[in-house]
Amino acid sequence: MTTTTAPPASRGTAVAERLRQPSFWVEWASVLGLVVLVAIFTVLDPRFLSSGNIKTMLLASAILTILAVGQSFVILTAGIDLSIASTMTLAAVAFGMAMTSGKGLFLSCIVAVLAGAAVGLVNGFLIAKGGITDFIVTLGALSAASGLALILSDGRPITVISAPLFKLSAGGFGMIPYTFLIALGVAVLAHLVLFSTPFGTHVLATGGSVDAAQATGVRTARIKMAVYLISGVLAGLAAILLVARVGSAEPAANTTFLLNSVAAVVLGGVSLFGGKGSIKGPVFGALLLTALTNGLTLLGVSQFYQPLAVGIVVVGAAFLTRFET
Amino acid sequence: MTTTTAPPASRGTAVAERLRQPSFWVEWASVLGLVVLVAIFTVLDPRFLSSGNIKTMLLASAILTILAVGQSFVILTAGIDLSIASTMTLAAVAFGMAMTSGKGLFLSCIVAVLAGAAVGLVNGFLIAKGGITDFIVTLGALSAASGLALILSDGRPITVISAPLFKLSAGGFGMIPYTFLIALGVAVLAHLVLFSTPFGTHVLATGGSVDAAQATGVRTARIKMAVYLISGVLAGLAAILLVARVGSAEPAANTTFLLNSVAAVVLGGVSLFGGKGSIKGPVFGALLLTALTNGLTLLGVSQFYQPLAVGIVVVGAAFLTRFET
Amino acid sequence: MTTTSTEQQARPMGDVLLEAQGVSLSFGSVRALADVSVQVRAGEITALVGDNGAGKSTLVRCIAGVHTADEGTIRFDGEVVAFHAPDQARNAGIETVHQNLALVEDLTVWQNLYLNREVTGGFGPFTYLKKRAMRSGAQEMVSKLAVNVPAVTSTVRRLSGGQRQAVAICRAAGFSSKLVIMDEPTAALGVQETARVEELILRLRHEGHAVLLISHNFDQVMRLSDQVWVMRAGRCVAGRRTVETSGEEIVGLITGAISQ
Amino acid sequence: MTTTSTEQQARPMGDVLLEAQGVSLSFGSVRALADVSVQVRAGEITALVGDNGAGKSTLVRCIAGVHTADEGTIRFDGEVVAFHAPDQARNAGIETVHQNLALVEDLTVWQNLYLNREVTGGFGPFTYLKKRAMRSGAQEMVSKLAVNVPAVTSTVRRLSGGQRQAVAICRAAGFSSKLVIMDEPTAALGVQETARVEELILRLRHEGHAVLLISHNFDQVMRLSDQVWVMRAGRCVAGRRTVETSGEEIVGLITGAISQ
Amino acid sequence: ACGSSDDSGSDSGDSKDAGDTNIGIVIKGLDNPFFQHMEDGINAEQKESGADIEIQAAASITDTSGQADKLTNLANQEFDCYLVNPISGTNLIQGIAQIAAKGTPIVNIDNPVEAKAADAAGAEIATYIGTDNVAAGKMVADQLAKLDSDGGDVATVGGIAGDVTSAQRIDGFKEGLADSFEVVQEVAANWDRQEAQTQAETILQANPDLAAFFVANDDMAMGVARAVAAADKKGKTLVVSVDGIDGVASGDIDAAVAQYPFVVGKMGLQACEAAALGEELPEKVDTPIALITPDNAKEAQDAFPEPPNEYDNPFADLLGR
Ligand SMILES: Nc1ncnc2c1ncn2[C@@H]1O[C@H](COP(=O)(O)OP(=O)(O)OP(=O)(O)O)[C@@H](O)[C@H]1O
Ligand SMILES: Nc1ncnc2c1ncn2[C@@H]1O[C@H](COP(=O)(O)OP(=O)(O)OP(=O)(O)O)[C@@H](O)[C@H]1O
Ligand SMILES: O[C@@H]1[C@@H](O)[C@H](O)OC[C@H]1O
Ligand SMILES: [Mg+2]
Ligand SMILES: [Mg+2]
Repeated sequence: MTTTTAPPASRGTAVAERLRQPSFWVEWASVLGLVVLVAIFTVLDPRFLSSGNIKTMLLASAILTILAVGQSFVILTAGIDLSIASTMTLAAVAFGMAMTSGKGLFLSCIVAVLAGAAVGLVNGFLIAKGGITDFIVTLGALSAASGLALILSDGRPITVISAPLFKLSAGGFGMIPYTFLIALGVAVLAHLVLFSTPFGTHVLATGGSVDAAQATGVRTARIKMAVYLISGVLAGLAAILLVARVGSAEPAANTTFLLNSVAAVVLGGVSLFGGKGSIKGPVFGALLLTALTNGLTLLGVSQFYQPLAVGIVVVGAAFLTRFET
Repeated sequence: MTTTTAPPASRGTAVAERLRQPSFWVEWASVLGLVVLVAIFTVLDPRFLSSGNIKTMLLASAILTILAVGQSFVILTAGIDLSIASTMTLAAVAFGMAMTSGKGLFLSCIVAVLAGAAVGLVNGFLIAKGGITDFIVTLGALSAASGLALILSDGRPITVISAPLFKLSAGGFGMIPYTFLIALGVAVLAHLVLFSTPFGTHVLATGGSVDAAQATGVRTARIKMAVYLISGVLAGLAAILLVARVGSAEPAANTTFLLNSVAAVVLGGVSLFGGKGSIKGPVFGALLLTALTNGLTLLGVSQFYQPLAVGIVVVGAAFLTRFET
Repeated sequence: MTTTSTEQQARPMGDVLLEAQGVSLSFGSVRALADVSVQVRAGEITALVGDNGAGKSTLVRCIAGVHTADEGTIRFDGEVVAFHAPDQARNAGIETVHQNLALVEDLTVWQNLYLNREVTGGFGPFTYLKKRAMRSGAQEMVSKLAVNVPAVTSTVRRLSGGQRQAVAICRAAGFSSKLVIMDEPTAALGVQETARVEELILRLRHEGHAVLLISHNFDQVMRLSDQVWVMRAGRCVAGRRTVETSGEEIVGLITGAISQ
Repeated sequence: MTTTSTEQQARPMGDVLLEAQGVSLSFGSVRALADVSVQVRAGEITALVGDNGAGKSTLVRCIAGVHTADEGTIRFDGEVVAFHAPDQARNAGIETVHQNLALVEDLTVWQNLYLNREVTGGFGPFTYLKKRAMRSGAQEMVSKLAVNVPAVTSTVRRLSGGQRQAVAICRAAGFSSKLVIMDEPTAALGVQETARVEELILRLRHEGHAVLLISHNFDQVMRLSDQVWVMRAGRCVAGRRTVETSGEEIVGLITGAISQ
Repeated sequence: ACGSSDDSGSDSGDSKDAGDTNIGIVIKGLDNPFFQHMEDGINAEQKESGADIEIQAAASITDTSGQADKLTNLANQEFDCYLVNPISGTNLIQGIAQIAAKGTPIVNIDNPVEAKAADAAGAEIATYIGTDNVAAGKMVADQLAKLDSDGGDVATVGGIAGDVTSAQRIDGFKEGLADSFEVVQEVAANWDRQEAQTQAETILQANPDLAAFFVANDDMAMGVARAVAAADKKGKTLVVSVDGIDGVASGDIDAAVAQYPFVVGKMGLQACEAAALGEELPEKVDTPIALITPDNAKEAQDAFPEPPNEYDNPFADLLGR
């Protein structure tokens, strides 16, 4: 019995071998991009790696990281959640209203997560059972959720004053903020779910080929519902961090978070056609995007040149993923 | 030699047969959605179908229609052009600068189209030759093009006062505005290109299966470049209409056009995974979205309830496409 | 179909495990199945033959829960069943090797083999995948069938046509089930692999499973099967005990030269 | 390979149309082709046989411009060629039926048949498709091969396995070319369709085309081919004139029981 | 109900009471408190007069053509006067031309319609009511010089890059800035609190000795204030803004120049009513702006949405109030 694979290689050549695989580069592109970016910024301005600035970046990255994780699950099934940022807005308003009506922090957090979950469930139901394209359902949800947020809040920001929330948003262990730890925890959990449970395999299978997954009995409709639910729940969680961060619940929809969440996922090597990718990639993608804005501001790049620079760097970072098969 | 297809059916049953095909409904969903919407609005407020309001709607739909046609070509190859609205902004600024520097209307129009074409070419080149994912390239271009627009205009709107332009934007034959006729012309041409030329077939083949298209010798890289070029050129054309309409070139990007252009295409039954769809669908999709905002405004639906209503109607319209195979 | 019943009684036969009766299915104007009735017996290899486009795969997809028949009933293991999804059929004990193989290209060989049959540890929310067990299990299964054994950690996308087929067959045969359906399992296989798959099919019969085999290879059909059903243009035009028929008769039935 | 040259001289043979020399190709750690040399002669049917995963399709993809070989040269029609894309090979006169068929599922049968070979009218920017001509041309081509003729206006997605194969074969055979490569063309075909494709292959030879045929069906290989090349685990291990060998020898060469 | 729409139309010559007027209104954004207050002012006046009104708003602060569509839409309907708050100086020009052609008066609030463009469209704007954003920015600069006589580095935080209002405020601020100050950085934070906060945090990393932030609106100023507090720079790095009475009252913002969108809205509707009744309107009316410091913040809060001090309202006189 002949095998076409080479005999077990020594450790050194095994590494060399991995480095030669295009998929390796796709998966690690965002990490590499981040490293290169950090190196450049540090050379240009050593304060970039000061502990204060690292803390600033980690603080700023927590919300995007959580959203990117949620978006990853959806995109891995070949879907897209355009409503992720509006869902966060709606959940933030719900959270703010619960807080100001004296529900207490714990209950209010539950309200926020439930609000996010509700949008996720509706999305998932319409997509999986209603058979409507993801893009349209979540575009509709984008509009509807921000409308609801406006109606509920009457279009005004809801100021939320809470000592524990403030502590959560500002505190940390040394230069590692609590909120970043939460995001990290979410990412680790997501990684385990994706790669170490049957559910995760089924998510990948659904994204890779719905027909094949169905033919082996995977309940792809349920999987679709689940990923939108996950995305909604994580948007709810992100909403809490957002309110903690800015001290109020703003009804204004934030489209930057939407595009950035998808960008982080794609920079992280997840295919928009579903079925292949990781969690680590998107997490580093989110860090990369955060570091980019931070670095440009730190260097004092003018506001008009920032968008241009962002565009060029994003494409440059993606250049690393171009070896995709 | 037996054939499994039924013997040629009479005309009546042939129609019944077509109606029973799910693909029929997908293709005509936006038309049906539009008809239903128009019926409802007319019942609620007869002014909806007044000649004045029809003119208003057609006027308002021209820009979106042109963008939707460009976006269709891109999406048919399984790509996406996120930069379409920013490209329009950049082209508008270029147009405005050319006009104010006294280049004359004709030359300025050429400048606008060339500016759009330039972005399209860069997009196409990076995607087809650089092998970078469409989403990232055009996201980068979104950012870069709006940055360029800001830099060129120094962040200030450029007022463009031109009698022929104003006439173009306001005039028409009866209730058919000139700008709508331009959009219609673009759509008809696009339809012919897509369905009656080898190029069109190759666009569909590239979107349907890059591998299969390549194996038959279709130069998929060229096709990809071509569709982004088309999208850029049409964004340049739309920019002229935009400046004509609002009387100035505004450097702050108009993000609603991006999501709406994609929404029109998807509502029009074009699959985001490429390879199948029409031009007529997206055109009616654009009309549907325009009629929707128009009707809600006409009915005096409060500003906070409008996003909610838009979300619900968009999903409802897409419900008609849910029979997609 | 009734003509075959006398022949069937002539030999000792297994119990009827699956019985399709009057199954019809149309796709728009294409009538892919028209009033099809077939039986599959436990402990037997049942062959289904017919020209391209005769409706064999469509019938299999109805049985496996991919399509739902417009008309007709399917009985499995004594009960009328109406599978609306493949997982129902799979849970009832029907494993299928589809003609298009139904593999997820971007998953690895072992992930495909164990898809929806994952080996897990822990319990409840703490269920985790036993990857090592699945990898070595997969290695073992595949090396029984394939000659150029692909690495089980490589993605299916990288496999040759025959290697894919081997993976799909392993998946269907690897999990105990009452009925294994194979839609042209050896079409892409080389000599040695074909021989191994044939052995596998015989072993399945020996172990008491029923096998429904679609094949264009008459030698194979005549060599392996106990019963042959012939389809033509969406209809089941005949059923024969293999020992009581000949290759020529079957070809005649397929082409329509012999009309029943 | 040198051992076969004497045998080849023993019979009147066509000119060498295609010659691959020392072709190697690796995918990461998988060495799919190792120093492969084969020849295809004009007016002959050349068979390529070997186990699953032996490298046959990979070799074909190198010749057809889908992959570019890491090492080695390919001569076609007297010139060294290095196709970097399939259209170059197609323009040079090589048509291929790939094992995965390379059909666009959402295009219709006629669109697939004429893909990149569209019949057009007009000129320059006013080129338009002659759809009617293509539809009737397609109808004619397909009905020569298929038994259950699919509507040429239906999308390929709706075709049965064998119907697809027929479409792919029609496409390769329908346009005049010097070399037609067929990677397991009859794998999914029924008896009648197989017979028609074999006729087609013979007709191609008769008309002076060269045919490179990959097949696991030895009967077919022995019946049709003039020359057989045997691959094993990425290497070309032997070449024989068909009349001078036997099925047993070929099987032995494939399995390695006979080592050259 | 649309009481006036069934009589012969826009001839406004007859003696009517403001309650009979029917007014179409298009304002800017909808997710921003500034416009809420403007709408509140409009609604307050509507309660008083009983006029029929219809308010439409753009979908976002960059939705120039969408806003234009809404005005053309209203222009097709019969109103006695139109009240507009355009996103840019020209974006509504087509609807305005259409309205002008019918002879219906147009009142312009908040952001002025560009004069050249109005001329080209053959339109006459009955009156402009609003605050001078450049003046507001200057006023903030003056106050900053008083708060910090030493001067130093300053950063500005604007709205969306390319936004007209934001640019005017920042221009005014830079114009009025004392020589002892230097603008070291200008960033755009999309009118978003979170983005303003993140940008400010980063700027503080780069410029630990920053003397002050100038922020183009109150919402973003609150985010900046939080960044300053988190960096322990409260009092060292000042936060000054346009708008932000509550922020000054709560001590987060050090000084602000308040605009009174409520008054803008109220006076706008009054002007429109007067115009519909055929009154002659003054060409331009400046609405009040007020410097808010910790000393008068409480008072300003109590008076809100009206300014703490008296101001001229020529339209109230015209309507005989
Ligand atoms: N999803 C579908 N939509 C429309 N027609 C279909 C569909 N699936 C199959 N058909 C048609 O039904 C008929 C039977 O197809 P089927 O795949 O069952 O044939 P088969 O007997 O398996 O043929 P083969 O031997 O070629 O695999 C064919 O004419 C085919 O075109
Ligand atoms: N894109 C690829 N990436 C990695 N490995 C590949 C790729 N394509 C083929 N291979 C490997 O190369 C080897 C040869 O594959 P090939 O498809 O040429 O075999 P084949 O002789 O055509 O087999 P079959 O008869 O099964 O079609 C196999 O081991 C296969 O796994
Ligand atoms: O106060 C601001 C307002 O004047 C401007 O026009 O838009 C944004 C608002 O925050
Ligand atoms: Mg079949
Ligand atoms: Mg092969």
